[in-house]
Amino acid sequence: MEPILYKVFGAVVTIILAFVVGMTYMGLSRKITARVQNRVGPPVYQNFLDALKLISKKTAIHHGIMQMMGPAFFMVTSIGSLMFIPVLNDGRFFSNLNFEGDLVFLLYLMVFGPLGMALGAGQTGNPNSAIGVTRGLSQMVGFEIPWVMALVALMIQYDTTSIVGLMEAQSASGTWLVFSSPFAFIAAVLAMLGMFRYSPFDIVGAPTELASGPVAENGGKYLFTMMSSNSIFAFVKLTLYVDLFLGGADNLIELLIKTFAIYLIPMLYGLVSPRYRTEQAVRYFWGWPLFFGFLAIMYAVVF
Amino acid sequence: MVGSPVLFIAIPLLAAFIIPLLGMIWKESVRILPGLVLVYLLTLSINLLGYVLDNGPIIEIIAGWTPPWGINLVFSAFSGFLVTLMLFLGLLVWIYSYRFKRNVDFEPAKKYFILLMMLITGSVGIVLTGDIFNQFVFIEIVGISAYALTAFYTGRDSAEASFKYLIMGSLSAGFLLLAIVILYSQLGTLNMADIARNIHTVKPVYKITALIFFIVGLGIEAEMFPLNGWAPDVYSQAPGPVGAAFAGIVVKSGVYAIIRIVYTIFDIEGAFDFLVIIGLITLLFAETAAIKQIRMKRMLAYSSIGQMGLVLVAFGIGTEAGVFAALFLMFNHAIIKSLLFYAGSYLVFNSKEKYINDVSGLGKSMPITSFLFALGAFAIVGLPPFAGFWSKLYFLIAAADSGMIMIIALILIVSIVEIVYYFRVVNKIYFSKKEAHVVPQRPTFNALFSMIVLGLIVIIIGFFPDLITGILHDASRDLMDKTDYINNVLSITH
Amino acid sequence: MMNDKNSQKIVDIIQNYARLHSLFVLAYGTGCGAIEIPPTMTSRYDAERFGIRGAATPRQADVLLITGYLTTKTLKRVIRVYEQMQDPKYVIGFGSCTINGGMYWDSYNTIKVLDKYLPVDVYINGCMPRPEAVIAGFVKLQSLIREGKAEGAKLYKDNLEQYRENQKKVIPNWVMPEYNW
Amino acid sequence: MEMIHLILIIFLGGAVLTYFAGKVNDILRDALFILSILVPAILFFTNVNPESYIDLSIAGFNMKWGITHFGWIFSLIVLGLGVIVSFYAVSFMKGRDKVGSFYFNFILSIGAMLGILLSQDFVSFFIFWEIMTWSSYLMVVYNGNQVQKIGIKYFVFSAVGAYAMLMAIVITHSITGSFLITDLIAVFPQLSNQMHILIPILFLIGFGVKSAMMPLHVWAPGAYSNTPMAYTSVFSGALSKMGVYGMVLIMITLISHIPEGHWFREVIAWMGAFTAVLGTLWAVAQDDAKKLLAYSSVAQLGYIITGVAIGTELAMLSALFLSILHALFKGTLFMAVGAIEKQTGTSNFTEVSGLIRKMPWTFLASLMAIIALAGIPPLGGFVGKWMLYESLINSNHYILVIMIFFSSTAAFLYCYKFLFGFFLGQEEKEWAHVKEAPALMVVPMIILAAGTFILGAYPGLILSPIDAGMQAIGFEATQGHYWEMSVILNQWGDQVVLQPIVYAIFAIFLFFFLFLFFKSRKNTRYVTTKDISSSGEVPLEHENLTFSQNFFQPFLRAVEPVMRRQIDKYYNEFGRGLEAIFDFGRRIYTGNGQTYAIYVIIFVIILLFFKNNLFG
Repeated sequence: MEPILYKVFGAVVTIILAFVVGMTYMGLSRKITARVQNRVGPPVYQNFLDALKLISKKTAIHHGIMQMMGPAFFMVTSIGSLMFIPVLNDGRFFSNLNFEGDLVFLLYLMVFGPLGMALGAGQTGNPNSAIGVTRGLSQMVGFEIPWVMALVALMIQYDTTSIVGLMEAQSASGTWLVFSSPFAFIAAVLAMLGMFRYSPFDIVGAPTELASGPVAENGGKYLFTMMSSNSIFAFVKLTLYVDLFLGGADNLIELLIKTFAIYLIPMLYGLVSPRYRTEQAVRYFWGWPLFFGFLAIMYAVVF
Repeated sequence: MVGSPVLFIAIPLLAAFIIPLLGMIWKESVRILPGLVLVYLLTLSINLLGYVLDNGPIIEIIAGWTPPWGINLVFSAFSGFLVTLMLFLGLLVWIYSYRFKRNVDFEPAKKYFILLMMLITGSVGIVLTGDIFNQFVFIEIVGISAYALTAFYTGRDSAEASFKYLIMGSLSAGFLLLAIVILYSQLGTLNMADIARNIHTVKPVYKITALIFFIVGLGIEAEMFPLNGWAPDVYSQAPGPVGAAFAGIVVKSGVYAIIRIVYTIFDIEGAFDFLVIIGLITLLFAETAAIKQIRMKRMLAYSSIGQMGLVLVAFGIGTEAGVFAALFLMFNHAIIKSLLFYAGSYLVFNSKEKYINDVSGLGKSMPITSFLFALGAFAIVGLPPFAGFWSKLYFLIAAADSGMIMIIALILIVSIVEIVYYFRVVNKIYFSKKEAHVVPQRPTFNALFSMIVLGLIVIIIGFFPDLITGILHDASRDLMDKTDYINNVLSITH
Repeated sequence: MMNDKNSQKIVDIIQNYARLHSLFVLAYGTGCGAIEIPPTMTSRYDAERFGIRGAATPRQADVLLITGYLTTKTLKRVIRVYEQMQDPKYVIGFGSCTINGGMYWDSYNTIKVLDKYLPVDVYINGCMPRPEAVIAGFVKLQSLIREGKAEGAKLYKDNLEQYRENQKKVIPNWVMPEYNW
Repeated sequence: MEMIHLILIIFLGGAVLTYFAGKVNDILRDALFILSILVPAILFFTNVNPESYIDLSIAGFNMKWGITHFGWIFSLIVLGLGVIVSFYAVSFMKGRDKVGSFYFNFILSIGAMLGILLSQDFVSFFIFWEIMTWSSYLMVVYNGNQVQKIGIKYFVFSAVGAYAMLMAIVITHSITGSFLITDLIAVFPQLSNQMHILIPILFLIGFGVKSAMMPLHVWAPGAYSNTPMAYTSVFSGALSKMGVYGMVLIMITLISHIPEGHWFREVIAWMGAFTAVLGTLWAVAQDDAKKLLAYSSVAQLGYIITGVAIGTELAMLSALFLSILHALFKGTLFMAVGAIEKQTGTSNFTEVSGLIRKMPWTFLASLMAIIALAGIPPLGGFVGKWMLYESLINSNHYILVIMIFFSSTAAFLYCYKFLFGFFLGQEEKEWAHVKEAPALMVVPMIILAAGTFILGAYPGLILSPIDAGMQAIGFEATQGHYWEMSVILNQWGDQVVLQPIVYAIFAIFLFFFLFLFFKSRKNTRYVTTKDISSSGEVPLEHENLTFSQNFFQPFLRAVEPVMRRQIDKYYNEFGRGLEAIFDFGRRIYTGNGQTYAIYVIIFVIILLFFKNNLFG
């Protein structure tokens, strides 16, 4: 009985950590954006305040049961995928519920979130939400392909489909996958741009065109759930990248540094980019990223 | 021995002459008498067939001259089977056309049944006789009665069709006579067995020329491409039952004649390949022509031509399995095509132009006829569990065993074409909207009866093919060994 | 525990702190004053310092900013939007027009006194008020929230009939779902 | 009386009796219909035990009937789906015309499918195959006039397949002299090289048509979408699996003599992958639910074909698992469409919307089925997909992995379209009257949907029989043997391992759902879908705000280059060419007596001219 409790406790702590880190990163991104635009910008903890405010809204509305299920689905995705990702290399404390992460499992779990949210958005009956959803799903189909190609390249190269296996391979060879399979990294990073939905890929929730798209009808508690699960999800993705390409992290500090380093890429890229139309975005992902993906697979097959 | 093969020729011929006389006494007898005759002959032939299967063929000598001088009739398993089939179909034709419409007046009925009797006489004679000149005579009998029957509905089109048939028929007669003359000049005998015995002494030039003339002459009867131009018009113009009779009886006798010539009389290997080739060509052109038809009976006519082509191919395979498949095909074709003609001619009964479109939506108003037609269509394209499937399967196996893979492919492709045009009709019958101007014609009871009998046979043979395969095996074996035939015929004395 | 006074007070303090530091403003330009919002938000005056940011839909917004004059036609939409917002919600009257009609004081199709139709928490006068003034207004609102005095929504709920009466006066064909809070 | 005979006779007799009972009394007819599927199913699963055969001889062909362990898996699909759908069908067909023929064909096709599984020799296999084909054809043309072309198309394609198969069969017979499948398998290795290729290709055509493989799939969308939905769930769920069954049985057992990675396998695998991709894209483009599901069936069968073609133990396992699962969720979805069509009278996304509150149970079933289809853990679909990926990666088919993954990601699009189009979105006034479908239609859906869920949590339930069946056709035991690449799968067979994940996921879901549900419950109001933030406007009753016209336009724009080419066009061209040739054939018969006479003369001359070549 003890290990289960231990695991659950570890899981809870992991979730809290993910939440805090994710929120902080979001705040940091706002801050950095502001500084780039030569503003002071909000405090780093601004997002916590927003979350607290949202959850302390007095009233709420709902258009039907799915509107409540949608955010819950999204949360399941975030936390569930968090459960499958080794946060620290030999982390005794941050041990998660699963046994060893499996990439394919994770891939599917991660695409479930958008679908759940889409269902939630659909129930509200707001046309803007539906339009945003279709855009989001189309874009997802776009960036999943290079992302999967990168992962497949890794799987081929190290003959394992488990994250832990990949991490062990890195620690064994002593070099990070960034260097040992660079093309896969490039493809994955390009896919990540789409994954974080920063501009130029933020047409999903275009604020003035679609009135923030899928979340148009959701305020208060719904928005809070989405926001927090979004931040957890961000943490998940970053950790996954770190685990896959940067050899994981031995302690929290390293983790934070590496994740933030990764996080800067889509953020800064977004700062200087305009917005793509959906088909442009999809075509973008099926251009160079795909090429790099193929390159990565070739590379993996050859070596 | 229960009876003599002579009766098969004598009785119907006699009946044909008696019918008008009796008609003066009692009008109804004109209709009844043929039926009685056919029933008697059918039972007789069945008995004889049973006898033959047990102990050897029956050779009947006419007018006391022993072969090779006299004329002789051969009732073997092969010919006996065909005779039985023909008589059975003839009986069904009689039942079907006993009252084709509610009320037919006396004169046409008289003519009709006389001609029908003569038709049956001739066809049976062709199958039974063992003497080529005699066969020629019977072919002429068949021809004459067939021309008359074609023109039965005295109208412009039927007259034209009949005239075409006449032209072709006389051509065929001419060629046959030439062939016979050549053989006689070489061998000085007309008896098939005798010819078969001495054929190897004839110079190839004469032999082949004779064979060619035979093939051309008989090919016209047997609807061989390109000699079958008469067939579509005749089938579409002649009355429905007559069409069935042609498909079931006349053509069968023509095919029989060809087979007898090729298998028994001549000893030319190339003939078999020739049969295969010509059969394939017939099949191809007939089916491709059939798919473009817009008239019901023409479509059926072309399809029956195609079937005949298939039969020729099967005979051309030359193995016993091939002959077996061919006989099975002939049997199925006789049954199913008759069914289709019967049902089809009622479906388009009241439409003037006999267009296929006129059958649209009749499934509701005449359910049984439509069902039987659909059944026939399913069976003839060879869908299990109906009769047509087995013959097709046997045929394919026989072909495969002798390594004709390309031919199999070709035939299967063609039968897809067949599927298309038959299913079009079935779809129209069941799933289309009814044409306004068409008034459905309810079939008479006797017609319905004969159709249902055929339908039952189709289904029963489909589920229990063993009922028929035994006799077919015997028949094919009988056809295969010609020495036996020769000896049987020539050894006879009295 | 919820009905325990002190803890309730503590909770309120915390929540109010969060509320006042994250004000989602519904970017709904009703009048000419909307031109003053971009400078307020962007680099020069950077309202985001105070946690003020735009929200796209009333479901997410806290503050309804009435930027300038309201034609009767617009009023209907504004009321609709306000009723779709979720408690706690605040209204800022922006510019003189919302106070007394301003330069449209004798116009036939603008409403003069916004307070008769919606519960205004803070007025920002001036025509136009400059971004500093806008920000000052927001700061005022924040201080009100901190003290728990920004009870506009409660006011609206309590004497809804009166508001409705006034609204129906200027809006002839009244088709709107009931406000059931 | 052998039990197998009895079962088949019950099917046949039941079909006929049901048809004629319709003339007497409807209740009697329905009862007979259900019984004549239920009774044989019960008899089959109770009294027929695998690997026990009976011999019989018809028309000189030795036949051998009996069920293998492998066939047993598929009999599970056929009979299970058949029984459940039969209940649905009774309620679905209430008050339609031609019910009798519908029941007749329904029973007959179920019986024929079982017959296919039972027959261990090619003759009876082919017979049952053809019966299945024409009975399903009669279902396709059930709707009458406007679907004749579709019906003909379906039947012609089926006939092409069937005849290719027949050709292979007779060739086999001419070589081996026997029709038993086992004999062919035994003899196959000694055959000549050309036979090694010819026979499998012919069989492949035969089975590829039924399982809607890439170049041969064009019949599928029309046929699937035009049959009565009650049958379509069997059509797409079970009948198409007969193609898969045949493929596995023939291809794999034959090809297992050809080394893995042989070009033949590669070709099939690629065909399967292309089928998956294109099928998915076309499914996304559809606006009609039936068509959408039809194309998606094509795509799903693409996965299965790929798995079969790869042919490693794991691939086979996944293919079979997917087949069963596809039967479950596609059956559910087609039934749901049927229910919606019955209640609203249309199956078009652009017309109907916002049914979730009207037909909640249908929605629940569809939701579960869709989640399974999309292959999202923890529901069943994921397990199969997962194993497929593993096997593809194991056997170094990397591009195939990408293609399959692409199609299964793009599948989300049409999954969402299905759910949104019918159930979500604005609740329009014209659909206010819609009620939930009758219980007899809802319960089967729910049962099947629950099946997908159970298979997700306890895949061992079905994987172990599949494993047994695969060992029966000569594969190694797969229990936990092939899956060291993904550790969760290690003890796949037993349920203990997956449960924590499933439970955890559901715990999280439940927690947050309840949180959202009960948080400030008092102050959470329900508002209609008209009450949305549309820039202050109040949408009136007649204003339709649902977004359903060209739903995925941007995506379709992105993939437009691929969609531009349709295979249908080529077939049509081919058909037109044939027509021209046929016309030529017709023209030969001019109907002119002189011409015919001339033909005769020419014929004679030709013969005399070539006599030595012909007869010499």
